[in-house]
Amino acid sequence: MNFTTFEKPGRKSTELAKLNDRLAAKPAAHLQVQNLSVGYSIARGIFQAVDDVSFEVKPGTNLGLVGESGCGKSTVIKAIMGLQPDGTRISGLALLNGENILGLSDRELQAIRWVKVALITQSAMNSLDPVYSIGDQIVEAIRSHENVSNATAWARAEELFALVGMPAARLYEFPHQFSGGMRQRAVIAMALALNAGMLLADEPTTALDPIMQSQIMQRIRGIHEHMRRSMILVTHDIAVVAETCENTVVMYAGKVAEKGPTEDVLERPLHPYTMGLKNAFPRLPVRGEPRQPLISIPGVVPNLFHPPKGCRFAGRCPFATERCHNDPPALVSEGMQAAACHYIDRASEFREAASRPETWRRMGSAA
Amino acid sequence: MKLSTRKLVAPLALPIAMSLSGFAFAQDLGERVPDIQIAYYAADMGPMYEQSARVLSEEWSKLGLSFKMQPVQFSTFISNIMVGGGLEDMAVFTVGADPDRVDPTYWLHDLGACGARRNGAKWCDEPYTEMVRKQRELVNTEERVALAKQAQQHFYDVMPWWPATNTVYGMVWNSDKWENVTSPEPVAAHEGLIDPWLSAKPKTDDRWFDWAHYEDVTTYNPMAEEGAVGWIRFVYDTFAKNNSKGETIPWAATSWEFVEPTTVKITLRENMKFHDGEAVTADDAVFTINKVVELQPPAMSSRISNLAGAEKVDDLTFNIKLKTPDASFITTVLPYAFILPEHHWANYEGDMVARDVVADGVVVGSGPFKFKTWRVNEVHELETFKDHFHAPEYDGVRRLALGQADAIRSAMISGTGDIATMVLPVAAMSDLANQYNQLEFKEIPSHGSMLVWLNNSKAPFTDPAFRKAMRMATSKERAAVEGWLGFAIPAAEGPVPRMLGMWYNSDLPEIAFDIDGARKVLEEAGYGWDSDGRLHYPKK
Amino acid sequence: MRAYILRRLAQSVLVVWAVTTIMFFMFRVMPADPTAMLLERGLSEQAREKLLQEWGLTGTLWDQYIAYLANILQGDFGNSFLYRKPVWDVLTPLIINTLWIAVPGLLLGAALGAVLGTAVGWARRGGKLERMGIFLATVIRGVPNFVIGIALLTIFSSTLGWFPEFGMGDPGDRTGFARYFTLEFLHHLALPLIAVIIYFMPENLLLMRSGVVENRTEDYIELVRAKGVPQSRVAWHAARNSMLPLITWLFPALAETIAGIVVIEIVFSWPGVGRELVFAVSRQDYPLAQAAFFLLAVMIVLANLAADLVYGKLDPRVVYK
Amino acid sequence: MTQANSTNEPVAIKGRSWLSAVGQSLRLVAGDSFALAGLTILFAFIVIAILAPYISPYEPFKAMMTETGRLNRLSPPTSAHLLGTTSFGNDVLSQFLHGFRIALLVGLVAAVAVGFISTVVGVISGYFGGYVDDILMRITDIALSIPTLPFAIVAVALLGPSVENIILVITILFWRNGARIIRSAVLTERERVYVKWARAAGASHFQIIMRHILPNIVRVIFLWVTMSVAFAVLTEASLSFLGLGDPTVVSWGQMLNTAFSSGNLRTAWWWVIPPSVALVMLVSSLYLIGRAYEEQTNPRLRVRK
Repeated sequence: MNFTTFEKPGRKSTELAKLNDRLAAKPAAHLQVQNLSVGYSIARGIFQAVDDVSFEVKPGTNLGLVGESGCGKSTVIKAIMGLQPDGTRISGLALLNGENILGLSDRELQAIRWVKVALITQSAMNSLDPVYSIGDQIVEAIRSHENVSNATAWARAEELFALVGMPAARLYEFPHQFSGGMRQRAVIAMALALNAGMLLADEPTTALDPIMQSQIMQRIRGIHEHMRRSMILVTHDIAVVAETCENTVVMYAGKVAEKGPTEDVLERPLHPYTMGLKNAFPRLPVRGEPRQPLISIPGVVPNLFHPPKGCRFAGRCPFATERCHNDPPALVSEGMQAAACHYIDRASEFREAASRPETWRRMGSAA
Repeated sequence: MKLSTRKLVAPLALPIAMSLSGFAFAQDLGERVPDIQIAYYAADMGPMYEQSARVLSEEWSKLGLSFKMQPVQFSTFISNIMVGGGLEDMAVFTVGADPDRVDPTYWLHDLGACGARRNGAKWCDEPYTEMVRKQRELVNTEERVALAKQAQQHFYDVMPWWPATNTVYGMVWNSDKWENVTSPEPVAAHEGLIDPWLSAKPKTDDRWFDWAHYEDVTTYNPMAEEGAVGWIRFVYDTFAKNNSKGETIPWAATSWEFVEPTTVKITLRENMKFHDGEAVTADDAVFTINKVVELQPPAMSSRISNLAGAEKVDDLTFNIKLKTPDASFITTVLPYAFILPEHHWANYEGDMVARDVVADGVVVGSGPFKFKTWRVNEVHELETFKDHFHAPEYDGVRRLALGQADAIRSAMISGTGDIATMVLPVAAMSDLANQYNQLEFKEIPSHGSMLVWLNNSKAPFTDPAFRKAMRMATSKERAAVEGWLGFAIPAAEGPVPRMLGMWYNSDLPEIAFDIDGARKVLEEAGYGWDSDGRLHYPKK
Repeated sequence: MRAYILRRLAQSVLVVWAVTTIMFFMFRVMPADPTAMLLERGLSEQAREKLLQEWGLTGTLWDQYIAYLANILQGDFGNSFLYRKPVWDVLTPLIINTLWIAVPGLLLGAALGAVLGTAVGWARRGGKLERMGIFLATVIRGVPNFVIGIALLTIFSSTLGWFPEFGMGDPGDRTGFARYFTLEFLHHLALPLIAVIIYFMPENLLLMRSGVVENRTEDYIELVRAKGVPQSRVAWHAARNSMLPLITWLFPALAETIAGIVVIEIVFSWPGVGRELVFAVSRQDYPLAQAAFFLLAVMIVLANLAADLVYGKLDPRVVYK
Repeated sequence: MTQANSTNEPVAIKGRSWLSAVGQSLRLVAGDSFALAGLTILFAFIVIAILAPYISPYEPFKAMMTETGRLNRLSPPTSAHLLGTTSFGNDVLSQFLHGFRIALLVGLVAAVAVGFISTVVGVISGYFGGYVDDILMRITDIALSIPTLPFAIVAVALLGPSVENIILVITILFWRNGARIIRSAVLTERERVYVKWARAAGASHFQIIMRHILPNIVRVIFLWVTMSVAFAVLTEASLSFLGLGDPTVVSWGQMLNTAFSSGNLRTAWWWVIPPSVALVMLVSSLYLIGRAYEEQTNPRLRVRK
């Protein structure tokens, strides 16, 4: 099927080989996000979507960014890519291999986007241009940054398609001819086009059915292991994080609630929100233990026009005290882990209580 | 939001009514005279008609009348009102200054005789009709003039309708480039005339005479041509031409005489040639006339209806036979009838009237110009035919079909156009000449007339007193000044325009514009006014 | 695909028939008389009858209609009353003249509108460029085309003298097709062409801008931006997608505008088919007016058909059923 | 908008009030500064139109005479004639002011008629679907294939040039586009859950149309009527400019036609500029209103907040 490379050996294929070598030589990126705040300024005031968020992605590692919808996870990703809408106020730093990439102009970003940071978008359903073939769109990404012939770029696209398990012939097809899962794979293939040091996967599986979700996640994990790129995986599915990511950042209402090595964060959460999130996802029953019920966190994420003045989770936290409602907690480290809770010291007590459904139910009826 | 201008009830009417005659009580009077419709040429013919009708009705409404303005498109007006008998109440409209209307027959007979096709005023007076029919047959000019004047007197006494103004045409030309641009008065500067077309002389090397005009000529086949004197009379010679003195002068024919009341002997000019070099002979003339009589081309019907045929006498002489004696033949037919080259037409097998002569390459006449090019709706070019006996002193004439007045004006200013004669309002021509040194303007007073028609078969117009009052309240002066911007002359009495010279009966006493007098006439006839100042019929 | 085209063609034929019928009856119930001009000159009653017969205006309306349809099916639209020759002989050169201002004018207007519309649509929301762009486009869209023509003539011909004031060429004997390739012709063409462009551009601009604004927030645009391609390339993606709805509007609008160009032709004394239509109507030359009208209607129908097909070409999602 | 969407319950039961729908439309328009400018101009024009007969110094067709008894033709602006006179000696200002009446009369009456017919056709076609829809849409197709201005020229020549006929012709011409647009809006509304509930609850077609469909497509109708006013004004102006206007009244197009046909277009600026500018202002302000309205009601065009 690989007729492009088959038909045109010689110069073209050497060009491809050179391109592949060049791309393969790219190191994985190191990303440090420091005190990132993102606010949308509109008539009614400032909507603080992300507030003082810091985290780090070490080269070749995979960071999970979790939280409910509306917690600012995607905003963080957009800010790093420079995709925030006009009129957004951003402060803080995002150091990519030591260089800040926040607040750069579109022109300056041209040298970074896709070359150093690539994006696997949230809804693959709509994120491909409907009027161009998939192949053209991948080629566009390659040729915007690498001075190679169309044929070479196309050959590279075929390789990428092979990598995500799709037949090369389908490059000629248009997005509407693809199923959701195929589109997602195409988007992944596109993200890999330039072997960027940093991959940002923004809820890559949200729109898919569970079987497809796990297939895609497997694909991402495989690629991650194979290529050792740095990666941020945004998801609201804590199980995905558990399986995929070395580190985890839990976000709530625009702030970091908790962060640390995934194992630590999920095994011994320090923040009641993390505990709640954990409860809300199904787990395979562990032999010998009683089957864990699914418990959702009552209430909704607070309106960020008028964020609560204390802990943002206080309104939904079964353990909240007067202090929680009044003073915003600082991020407190405990070993590799850190959490923004006044009562980190009582974490194990909370964990115990949080695993009981009535703890949350009481909260729900109180609210 | 009722449109206030639609009904013109003069606010002046009331106080005048009160002061002059007081007002009668309603029980002393008959019905109120109903609203009167005034039909006039709609704006497609220019705003003069609208303005004139408005001004005239403003004065008439001082008699206590109300008017409804009814603009009618030209073609509708002609087919419905002029010949269709569809005149409701009144009409204000014009008839053009065609060259053949220098003969009184059109004015006396066509517009006024019982059953005449253009008698839209629906007036029928047997003795009058008898007179105007008779005058036409009188070959003796003196007798004819006397009878025509008598008919005018009769018409004046009855006053079925009357002319309000005589139109003043105009022409504006580039006097830097052209001289001897003579006036065709009293005829509008129709193409095909000697004045100013053939007499103009170039002052510069630009020896093409560019006529900035409105519309295209639609055919070069004279049998299909509608106009009376149209453009193609430049290409095809006629037997005679009417000059600016109103005389019919020799052209392709050098002389004519009535050898019998129904036979006219015509002698052709010597050494005439068609554009292809063939000689013009009596054979061509006879062929053309007989063909026309045989085919009866509809477009020509009005002038050829009285033709019976022609016969050759010798190479340059032939006789035209008429069906009935017709004194107007000389002025109306000889300057109209043309000569076709027999050698191009005799063997044509299709419908001659529909022949596309341009496509066939047979735009061949003997006229002062040869056909050169025609770009549809854009420009026509005729080249001077140097061998013609009256060839102009320039190289050719162009007709620019500009389609709108503004472009005609621009053409005159920029020098692209050398002469403009119609379409551009006369006032605008005069303005132009005042503004630009190189442009000169000449007024062409004509016999074209704006007529006031009344429906003579309907009350109140059946009443002579009412007609008289309306006549007295007709402000010819205002119509000329406000309607025609001064480019019209208040018309004289009677149906025949003063410009027709000897045919005009100058003994008819002038009726002055007099609203008070008009009201008196009405009052004496038993009419009266109600408290609103509205005119009522006399009590029965 | 073929079945679809056939069905659409059948529909188009139906529509053309209906419009033709409407026009036929409209012209026949006109109160005006095509013989009026002759009547004023004294056409006799018999001659008038003869003329009406020759023009196919005698017999019942129904007979006339059937005869008319039968002739049209044979491509015969009759002879012009005035020009006394087949209407197409009269119209063909005029159609060419009209196309000279219409086609380049409309294409340039559409292209310029698309480019400027993309620029305005891509500008910062609420920014100066966007606001000025929208304002100017909306105001220019509100200028009647004869006012555009008058303004252009007054400024560029009368005052500055840069362009000729009327017509399609200087008077002269240049005829035939070659005249279209002279400098003189282009000089005359400039102003009417600009008028058509100004007349046609704003609506394109506004539609394109709406499309781009709608598309620029779509997810796929975000991905294109993320790919780090140049801004112009990103805007192109938005523009390319905005063109789809524009196409459905553009083609019928083209046809409609050609029909509306009559005013521009009159102002500039351009010897086109629209101007002739107005003359023909005022001179009761039914066959000519009917044929011109038929032509315009067919053009609109074909434009709609073309819009459908081109849309299919541009949008891979469309499947003809 | 958000409120209307988040409270589906009451909408389903009561339907929406007409008044609130219209009020909301106006509020939306007033939120845009361009549209506000447009509304202000429109309002000012309406006021002038109403006052025209009282504030115009002369009768529009009255011929002005000079002291020497000559016609006061083509006078540039003077204190007696603020906008000068025409070539017929008419006062330009008076004609100009009367022109407001005709423009708005034609525009508003035609637009209301267009709005009514489009709505009736669009709603019937969209709501009932099936054969009715097919037939109505084929008729619309045919109407859509009629070239606008040429048809208007022929039709006015046929019917005679009067304000009433011009309005009639404009109505005949512009209902077709509106019917299409309204029909597609109705198609969307018809599929809404609350319409289905209402039908299930036994509401009559008439009730459903009046309570659920119409109030929700008011914005589409409003938009189309606004645009129709502009189209009508433009069409009347074009016809008048071509000499097919009602000669018994003064309209701007006709003023321009008179200037044009008397060859004074490029010299008598005082005669040409006022009607041109007024036409542009009126039509543009309508377009500005329409555009702002479209922008405010189309969620995809709104500035993201």
